[in-house]
Amino acid sequence: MKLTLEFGGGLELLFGSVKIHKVDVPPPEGETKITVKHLLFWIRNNLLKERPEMFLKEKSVRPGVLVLINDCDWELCGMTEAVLEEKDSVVFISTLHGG
Amino acid sequence: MKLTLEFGGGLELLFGSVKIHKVDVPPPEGETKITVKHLLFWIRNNLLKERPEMFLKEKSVRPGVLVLINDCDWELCGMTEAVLEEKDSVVFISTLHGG
Amino acid sequence: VFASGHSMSADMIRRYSRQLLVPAFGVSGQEKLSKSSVLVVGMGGLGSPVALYLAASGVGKLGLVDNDVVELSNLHRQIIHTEGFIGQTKVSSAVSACLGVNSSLKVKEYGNGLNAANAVQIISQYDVVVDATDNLPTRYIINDACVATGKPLVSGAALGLEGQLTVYNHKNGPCYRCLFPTPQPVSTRQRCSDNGVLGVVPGIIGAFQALEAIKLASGVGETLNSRMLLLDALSTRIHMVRLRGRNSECVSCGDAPQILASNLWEYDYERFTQSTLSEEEPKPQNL
Amino acid sequence: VFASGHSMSADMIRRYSRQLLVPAFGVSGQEKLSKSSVLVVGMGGLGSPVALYLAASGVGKLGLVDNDVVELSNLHRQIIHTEGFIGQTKVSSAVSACLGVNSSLKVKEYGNGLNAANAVQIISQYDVVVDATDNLPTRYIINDACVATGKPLVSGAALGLEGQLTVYNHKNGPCYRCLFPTPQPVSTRQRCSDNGVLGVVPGIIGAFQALEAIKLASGVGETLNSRMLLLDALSTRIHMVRLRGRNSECVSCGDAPQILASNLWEYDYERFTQSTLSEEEPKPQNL
Ligand SMILES: [Zn+2]
Ligand SMILES: [Zn+2]
Repeated sequence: MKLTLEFGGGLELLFGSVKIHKVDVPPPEGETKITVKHLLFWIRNNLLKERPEMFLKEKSVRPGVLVLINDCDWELCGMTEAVLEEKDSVVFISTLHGG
Repeated sequence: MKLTLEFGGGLELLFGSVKIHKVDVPPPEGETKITVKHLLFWIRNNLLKERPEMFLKEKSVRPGVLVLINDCDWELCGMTEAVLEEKDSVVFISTLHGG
Repeated sequence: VFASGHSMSADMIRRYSRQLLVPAFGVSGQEKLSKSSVLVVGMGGLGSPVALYLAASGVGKLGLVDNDVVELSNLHRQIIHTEGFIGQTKVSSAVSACLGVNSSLKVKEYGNGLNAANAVQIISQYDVVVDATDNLPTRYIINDACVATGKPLVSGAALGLEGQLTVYNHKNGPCYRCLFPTPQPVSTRQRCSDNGVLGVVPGIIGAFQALEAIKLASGVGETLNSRMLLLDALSTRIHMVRLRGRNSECVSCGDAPQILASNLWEYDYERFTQSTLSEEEPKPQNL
Repeated sequence: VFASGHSMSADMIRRYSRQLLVPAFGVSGQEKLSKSSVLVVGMGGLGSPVALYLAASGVGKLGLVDNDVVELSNLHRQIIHTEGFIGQTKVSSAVSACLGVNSSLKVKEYGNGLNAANAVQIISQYDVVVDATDNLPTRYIINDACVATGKPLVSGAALGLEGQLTVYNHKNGPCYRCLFPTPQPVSTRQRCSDNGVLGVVPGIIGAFQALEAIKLASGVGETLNSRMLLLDALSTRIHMVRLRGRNSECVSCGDAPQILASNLWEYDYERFTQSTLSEEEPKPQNL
């Protein structure tokens, strides 16, 4: 499934300082749909270059990270259980507190 | 065909000061597709409250108005001949020069 | 041009004439603004444009909070301060700049900064609060005090080449704790003093914060409640994002809140966030 | 922290330390910026934040153009000017403010404004040009002179509660004339003095203009060439729009241009746009 992933707020540093990643994510063995939970596994195994604890915590994202599916807070679409569709955009952004 | 029209840069004053109009535009007699040219006719006859010369000139928009189809300059999609699709967004914006 | 029945002097009409001419703002927006009060917490990169634009636009009363002094390394982004104020407090420098732009402004300075002990008492005196701070514990204090006293909170942040902006605790939108019930782990945090910031990025976010504060104070337009603006300045890309609503379980704004105006002072924000209220001194820069 | 082999003094390193720490900007971005020059045309609502942020950020040389004097009705949005400068020229007021923020800045003032006779000569001395003016003929003059001398043009505009921003004449993107070959009819035009503007709206657009100018001057990031940002401040909605490319038939930037550095001076811009180079005096405001 073709997805556009975007990392911001410093998270891009974990992904070779590249913010936007066009990826093709296969569904899990024997399934057809892809959930955000599966996407997080896939990112960890295929994209994450270093320090997974900076991004993940207990099968979800770490505190301080907002997840946005098609510019919509994932809390509004089921969080890790949200089902993704072809060409969806998923943004992972760490909250900033600088000023 | 359901379209979202948006007027800005002062053009909204010609449309009751309402910027965003969700409209349902029927295709011309005996046709199925809707071009921007047809949309301009339809706006003139159905939506425009006053002073059409502030918006139109010789079957197109007057100088100083940008037309954007799905956030894309209409020059890139055929101008008045551009064919619209269901749920398209068309923005008409007058250029500003204030500072 | 302007009908009678308003409270504006001839000088005010001259000064604000261009705003009075804006149909959606007009005399009623300006009058409401002139009777409103806004508290700006932080006189740094964000607070500089916020304070200047609020002062210029005709907010009635402006409260300015900061416990820091002006340093040379501030001046690349904190445009309210000038070289002549290096070493003086940021609030006194900001007050001087705001009055220079608009001597009719009522302005109050809070040179001790905001903390759990004084937040409720200070914030309760204002209609709108702007978070222009640079550290996590203060962001939670401001949020909780705004919720406890029922004030909308315009929250901005900037770091590196990115900015974020939203309005918390307004029209059933979320508060800061609804979005971030658990503080970001210390090891993952970035600060302006460690990671830098391009000066104009807080300038953009701060100008947007001033806009949101003016709309809240004047009752005009729609604000960013339940929406967040994300700015990537490196490529000038913007995401406008739809946020969750208020969380009924939130310890701050939920149906059974635990942090109240009466007990906020005893909440240990530094322990909760595992960090201190002031941004650390920057490390010395070596060649 | 910073490797040797650069040209920065200890004071510069202290002043710009937070920008030097930004990985995508860093020492090389700051050095390139400090060797660059930017011309800002118009010291009004847009030019105020543009000039302040460019001065603060460490642009090498700043040229400031305006032929107007500071008035009380400017101060609600033109935050670079203070009450003490009412009656003085906007350029002298702006120079004073910029040097207050950064005394190491080289700044040149052009108090006669820009016109067809001097545009090429002035613009040719700068790397980047910012259009922060308020009238149509000057916008065409600046555009044509930028095209004729090969300079990127950061163009902003604000009126009422709306703003527009783009970069012209850069990376094969369009110029102002490519988008608007025919001037808007006089009867359809709106001015700040007639239609008003909420002060913070040019503040936001101006801050974005400073960002674009800094990226062009430092060679960092992607700018808004072939894109336009449209801001609706009333509801804080933003459109980021894709624009047409350069028009090969354009009389200014096309393959056979008619307006050149050598003949621009004789082009009658006031006649072409049917309006004068200066914004009209505002009508007196009656109660
Ligand atoms: Zn909450
Ligand atoms: Zn052109």
